Amino acid sequence: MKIWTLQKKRVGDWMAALRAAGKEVLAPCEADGLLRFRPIDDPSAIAVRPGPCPFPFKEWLFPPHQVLFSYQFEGGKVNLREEEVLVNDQVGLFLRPCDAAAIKILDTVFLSDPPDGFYQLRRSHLTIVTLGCRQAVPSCFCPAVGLSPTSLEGSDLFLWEEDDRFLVYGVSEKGDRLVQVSPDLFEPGEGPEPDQLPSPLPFMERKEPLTNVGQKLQGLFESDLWQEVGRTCLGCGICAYLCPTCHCFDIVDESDAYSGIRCRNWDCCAFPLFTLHASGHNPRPDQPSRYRQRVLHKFAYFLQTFQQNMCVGCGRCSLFCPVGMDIYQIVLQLTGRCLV
Amino acid sequence: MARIGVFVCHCGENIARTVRVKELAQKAAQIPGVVHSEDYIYMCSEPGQKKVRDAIQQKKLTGVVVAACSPQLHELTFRKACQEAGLNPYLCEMANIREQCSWVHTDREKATQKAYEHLRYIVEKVRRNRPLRPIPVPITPRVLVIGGGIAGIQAALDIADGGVPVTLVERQPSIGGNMARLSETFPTLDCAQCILTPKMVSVRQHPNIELLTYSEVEDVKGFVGNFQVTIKKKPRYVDEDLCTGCGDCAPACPSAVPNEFDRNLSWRKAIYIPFPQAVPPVYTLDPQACLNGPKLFPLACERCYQACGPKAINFNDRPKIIERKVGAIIVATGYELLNADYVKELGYGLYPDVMDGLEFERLLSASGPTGGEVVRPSDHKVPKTVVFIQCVGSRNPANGVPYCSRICCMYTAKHALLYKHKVPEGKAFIFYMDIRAGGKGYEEFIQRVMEQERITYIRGAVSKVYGLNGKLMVQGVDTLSGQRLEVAADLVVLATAMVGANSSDLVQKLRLAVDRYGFGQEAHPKLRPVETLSAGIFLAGVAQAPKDIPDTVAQASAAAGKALALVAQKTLEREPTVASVNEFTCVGCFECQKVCPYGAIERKEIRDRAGNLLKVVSTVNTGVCNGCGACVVACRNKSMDLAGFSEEQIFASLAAVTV
Amino acid sequence: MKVRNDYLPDLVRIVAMTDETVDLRTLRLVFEDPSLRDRFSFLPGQFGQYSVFGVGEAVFTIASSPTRKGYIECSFKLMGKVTTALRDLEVGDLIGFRGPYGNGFPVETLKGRDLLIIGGGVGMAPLKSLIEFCLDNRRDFGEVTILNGARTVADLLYKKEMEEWGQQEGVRVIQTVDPGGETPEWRGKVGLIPNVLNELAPKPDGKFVVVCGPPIMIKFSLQVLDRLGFSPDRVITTMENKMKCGLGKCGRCNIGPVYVCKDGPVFTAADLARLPRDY
Amino acid sequence: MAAVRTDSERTEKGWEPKLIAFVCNWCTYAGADAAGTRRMLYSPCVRIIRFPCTGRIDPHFIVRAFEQGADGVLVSGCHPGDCHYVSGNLLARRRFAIFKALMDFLGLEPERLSFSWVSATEAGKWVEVVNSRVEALRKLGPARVPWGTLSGPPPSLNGRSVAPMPQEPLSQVKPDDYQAVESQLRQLAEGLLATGQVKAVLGYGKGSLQQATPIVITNATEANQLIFNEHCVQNLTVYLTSPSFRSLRPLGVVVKACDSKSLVGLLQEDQVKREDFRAIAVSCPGVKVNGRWADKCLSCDQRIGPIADHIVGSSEPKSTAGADPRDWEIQTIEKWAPAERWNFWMNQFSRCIRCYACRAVCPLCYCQPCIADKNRPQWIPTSPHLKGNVSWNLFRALHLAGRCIGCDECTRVCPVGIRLDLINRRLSLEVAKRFGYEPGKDPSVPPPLATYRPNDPGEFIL
Repeated sequence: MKIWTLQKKRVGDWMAALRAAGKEVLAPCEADGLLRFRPIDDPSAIAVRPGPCPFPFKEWLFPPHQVLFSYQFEGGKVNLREEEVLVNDQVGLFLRPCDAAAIKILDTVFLSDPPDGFYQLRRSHLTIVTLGCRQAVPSCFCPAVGLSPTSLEGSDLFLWEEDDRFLVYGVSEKGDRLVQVSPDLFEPGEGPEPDQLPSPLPFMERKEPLTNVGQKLQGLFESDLWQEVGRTCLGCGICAYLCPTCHCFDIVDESDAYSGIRCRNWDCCAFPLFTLHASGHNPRPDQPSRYRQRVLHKFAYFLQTFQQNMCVGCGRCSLFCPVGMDIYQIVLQLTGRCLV
Repeated sequence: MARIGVFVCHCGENIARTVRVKELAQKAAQIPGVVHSEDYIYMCSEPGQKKVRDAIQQKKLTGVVVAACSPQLHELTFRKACQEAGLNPYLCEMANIREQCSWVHTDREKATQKAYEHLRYIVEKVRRNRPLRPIPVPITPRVLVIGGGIAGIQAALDIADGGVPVTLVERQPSIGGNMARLSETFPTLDCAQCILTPKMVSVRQHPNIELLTYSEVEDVKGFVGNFQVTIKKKPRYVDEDLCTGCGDCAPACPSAVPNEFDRNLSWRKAIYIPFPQAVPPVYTLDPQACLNGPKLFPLACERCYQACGPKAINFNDRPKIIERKVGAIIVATGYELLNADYVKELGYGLYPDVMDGLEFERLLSASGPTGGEVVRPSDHKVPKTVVFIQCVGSRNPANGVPYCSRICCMYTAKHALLYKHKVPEGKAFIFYMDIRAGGKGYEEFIQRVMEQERITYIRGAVSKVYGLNGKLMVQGVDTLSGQRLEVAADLVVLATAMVGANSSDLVQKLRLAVDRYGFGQEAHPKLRPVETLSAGIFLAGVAQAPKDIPDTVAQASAAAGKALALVAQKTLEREPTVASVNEFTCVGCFECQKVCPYGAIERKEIRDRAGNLLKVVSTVNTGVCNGCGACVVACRNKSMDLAGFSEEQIFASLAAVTV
Repeated sequence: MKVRNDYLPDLVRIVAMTDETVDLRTLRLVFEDPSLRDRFSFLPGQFGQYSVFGVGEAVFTIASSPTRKGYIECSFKLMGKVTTALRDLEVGDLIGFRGPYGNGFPVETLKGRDLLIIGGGVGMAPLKSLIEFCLDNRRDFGEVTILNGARTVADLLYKKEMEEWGQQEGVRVIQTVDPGGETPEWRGKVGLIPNVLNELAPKPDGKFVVVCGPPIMIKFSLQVLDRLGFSPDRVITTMENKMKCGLGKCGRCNIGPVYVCKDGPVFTAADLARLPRDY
Repeated sequence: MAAVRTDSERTEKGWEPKLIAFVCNWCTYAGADAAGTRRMLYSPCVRIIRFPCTGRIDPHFIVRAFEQGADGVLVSGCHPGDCHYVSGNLLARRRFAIFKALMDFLGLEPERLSFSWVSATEAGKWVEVVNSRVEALRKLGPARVPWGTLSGPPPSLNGRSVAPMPQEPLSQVKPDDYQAVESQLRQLAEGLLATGQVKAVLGYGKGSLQQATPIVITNATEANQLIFNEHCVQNLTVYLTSPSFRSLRPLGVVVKACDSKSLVGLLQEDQVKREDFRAIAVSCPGVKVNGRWADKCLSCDQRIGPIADHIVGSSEPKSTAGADPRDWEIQTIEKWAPAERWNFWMNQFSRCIRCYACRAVCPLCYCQPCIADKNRPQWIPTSPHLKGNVSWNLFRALHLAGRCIGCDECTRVCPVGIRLDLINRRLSLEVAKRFGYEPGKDPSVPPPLATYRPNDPGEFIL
């Protein structure tokens, strides 16, 4: 693995160089009190806080609203028009390791056969620059899902903050190419292996492993415990919409009498309509059964299909849940390891 | 996809002058779903209508749009044409391109564009029309009349004469109402009893009238054409069939109470007949007044029983519940006199010689407590000075009612005149605000009273009546001269305001809208003064608003006509453009019920197979719904919709006009 | 840039429609693109997404057999938004189709076997494809017994086809309606499918059973078959979950780790027994 | 949507305003016919859509018209007292007063949305109204099309620090104030459960990440898990309509003064039965959101709300209530020009991701399905694009007008920080001003938009 150093004050120069090379830089920035990844020019607008950016990066690969195609009616005819997607080369800057790992999970879904063209295109234009965590926040539980504040999963470049500079680890060729955009900003450097970096890992409290709970959870499918843990779920979509790996979507038409679009919008398994059949039958008739689906999908089903959990331990769902449902604690509770 | 036919009318030159009709028809043909489009000089003519019929049949149209004049003019015409060709008439609508386009614009370009967009909107609407069928409501050919005053009597007789059975319910032991109390009637001074009694007798004898006196409406269910009415007949303790009305019982009775028919100016026995001409002419035992106590047990006194030849008295009588199905209801519940504080300020209730108009009527009446002799209640002396005060409570929003009671000017003049005739040397003063004499012969009557009878009319208000040395001092102001004045009177007669006698109980049972003064709200103040907001329920007489006898009788006949017209049909066909509820999505907040002016929304329980209550939802009684759509807007999750103006239709229409 | 777009439907034209029952209609569809008419292939039991433009998509199995080229058929019941819109269409109108999706019936495994085909209501649609496939490849299959039921006589599907099938050699058609659903002229059986099945008591003898219909009917039929000694490996059924993408992405139709759209809709009773009851 | 004209198309030479007129069948439609019969000329820029009654005209149709590119909308019906259906126009007057107030607050130019009473004989008035509206639109130019775009940078409300902030009267609140309540609450819950007066108690417990989380206690011995402190912010009454809580009736529910008001709404709208729950009213000194006293607490002077079966702690009203800082923010927004307001709100709404958490936490958003889930027709576009977002947020606000009791849960949970509280509060103020109605007080009084008074103010009607 190649290692460079980059002076913090030169980040702006690097961004300028990236832009000059036709790349769009997306970094967390704050507007009206809302922190999310936005295309930026000005490095001073970057707002990096401890823990993950509240709004995950996934909106840039899997937008909340994607037009699939449009159509016009003419007399008795229908004209379909394929949607053109314009995508620049993009650099995702200052993702957290959990965010980068989440993109790998999205890849398994959207790039597996048949690959999703819209995702594929955007993904192929994206390079991920991750910033390792020097500090964890109370909601973090990446160690519990087999990741860490210095995990390289999904990253192309991995940055580590050290005084006035970054240690830059080249994880992939794609990442290396970003360095090559302005090689003079990067000095060859030395550093420990990423897992040896002084991360907050030893001090993190939430690391009881959730990686091998699938069997046990599935065994609980018929259990009354779900009523207990899922009863207070309100069925809002915050957890899914802020989750970096949730990827359920809906397909709808929007039209008037003469033309329309078919589009793909984010959806959420907590919504009552999600599985409601036109006949009125709903396999998941109440909130606890929907919450069960969420937990099992993340920690059991996905594991069975793709040999990994669909959770990166970012803690967003727990932190932003209106009623404080904490998936980490709930899985522990369900698997009998926690009495809280 | 739908198969819509579009027919563009030139209306001679009326439309074609401004709108390029040929172009319009050509453009219409391009609208998705339109399979036929043509223009013609007069669409509403027989050849024009034939074009519509032929196209429906040849092209199997599923909808028709006629772009022509206002739907108010010809929608029925074209709907009929569609029906003749086998297309449901509600699949036809008109685009108004004459009144609202060619006649109001001059720019051919813009008018044509506007006509096109309008046409397109109607096409989109019609594409989403559903075939509708008029809602048949079977009608029970019987009418319930509530109230046996002159209004109820007149209505019942008219309906019965029309061959329709009537059930007439009267709360009191006898019909006759307030009119039976009157002495003589203005402006002609006929004796009230003389003109009323024959009608009362006719009611009793009419084969089509079922008379239920001493009875009250307990419950009303159902809707227009199909009301189920429960009537409670109170126990009279006298068998109506056995009683001959001979009157032997009353003298035997030892217990006497004030006679309410005479406004408590005389006494009656516990077993009594309200007045000699009562219908039915049978006696009633008032358990409240009977020595045996309200339960008539144990029997301490049987003197009436002993005195009764035909043994008509039955101490064990019980209330009877009578159920009737009726198609229409006439509410003729009449009025009461206001008993407001303002009336008390004028000494009413404090001085026996301050009386209201109805009490004075009894004094004047030949069949009254004094045999028609005018004497003061306090000392039975003939009053030498009588003060009449008009507008007591009426036209007084602060202390009484804001409206004019309409008859007081007239009856006060009549009172003064009758008094003067009986006591020619007496002095009569009338305090009035204005004189309102808007009836046939009324103004002449007032003028006659004023000019010929030497009665003193004082324009002004009375502030106080108080007793002084056996006289009633009436303090007032003459507003014409601005002078304060005081009259020492022997008797004061108050023309007290009238309020509706619709008890809140009955109003609720009937789902009747009444104002705060007890008067029923008519469906339209000008055009539908007899109908109420509840279809099939009509108002007659003072139950609707204060009025005199001729107006009351006229309205009663009008209500009878309406009721007859209704029940004359075997079934009623109601417009099918009514609201409906999606019971699956209705959450039962009943906002719709709160906004429905017709009470058309009912609650319905949804249960599972085991009978467990799942939820309570709204349901629309299509027999009552008028299709205004207020409920649809009130419904937050749109579990309601309105046939003919559905959400889908309106959204599609909007898309078509705004593109 | 244009991207791979699996959501873009092909246009198909309605060339015929048959009203099977009051609320059930069969459409015969032909691809607008002539090359697709020949190229398009599928397996019985596979399904497609049918688009009414401006309204949305709905999933129905292809009700015709792949052996009958040039057209596809679907049968749909009036249910929701899309089926209501489909219902308003006429012969000659264009709709969208994308597919085929799903695994289809394991026709290779079924070859050489006797088949017991049990269908209730609109569940006959995928079975029609299979039956026509068997009849068109008659020599590949053994005896075919068809047990078809509906609530009432009026609710029976494919009346004409049933009659034709029943006249073929080696094919037996048994029809039943729910008690109370019979008419005076009705010559078939009266009773719920599981009960009729119980009464018929077919012997397993290496037979394969294909069951399709409403969930409750499937549930009880599987119980009867189990009692009659049919191995769950040889009892085949299809699931109908709510689907949107048809590609195993949108996360809607999964039952445990299985995506009905991709891994199904055809499952054996043995497969189902391993899945959580989330359908 | 392809059907919407683009800005460039619309501003081309020859642009003509488009006024959509929603009229009632009996008065204004007939009035417009009368204008035709008399050959009175007026602007051809109007498109008349006929309704049975103004009471049938849903504000949503107006929104839809704007969404589709109308420059202005006119609603016209019978004069008060003339309604063919008795009271349709009187109900409509209330609805439109609130809708108009909302649109003004959001920054729609007032001239774009007009109301008038035109009777069947007032052909002249009809002509005058249409012409004057069209002229006004011509002056304004094309509407911001498509509906829901920003025409410039949004102004910021980040002026809170310079606002005349009220003294935080809650500074005197001590931890003891909660502790006493907490221990009494535990005792009470224990008793209620032990005696079987309730099947379960829904209250606050300690959360693992957040300091308080809703918990359900079904056993008297667990009562000590209940807590009450300044972090107990959630409005638990939202669960009363949840099917998952049906089996727990009668349910003891812990309510603060503000939460208790939503019980009134639920009773008023038949969503709960009085016998299904016992309100355990905790004397609330105030609660905090993100470490600051919640805005609603600053002006709250009650410790106990209108519905309280059991009172825990003091029920004395607070003596220290101050002003609501949002009133200042509302005033600030109202001082902005319409375009600025519009940009502010469009910026806010553009962030909405349609997670519907606002709906999920709202005790009065109990509809199942919600109007946003209804697809025949699609009332509210489900896509999280600006147009759909505007529709959604606007309609949630309208559906809460006269009903919102100001628990502010929607605003607290919104993951993108949309200031729904300002909209809700603005409409509450309007309802109070116009109809003298305050939600959450008396279950027997009908909600203000389900009723009317013959003399309601109609100053906004031409």
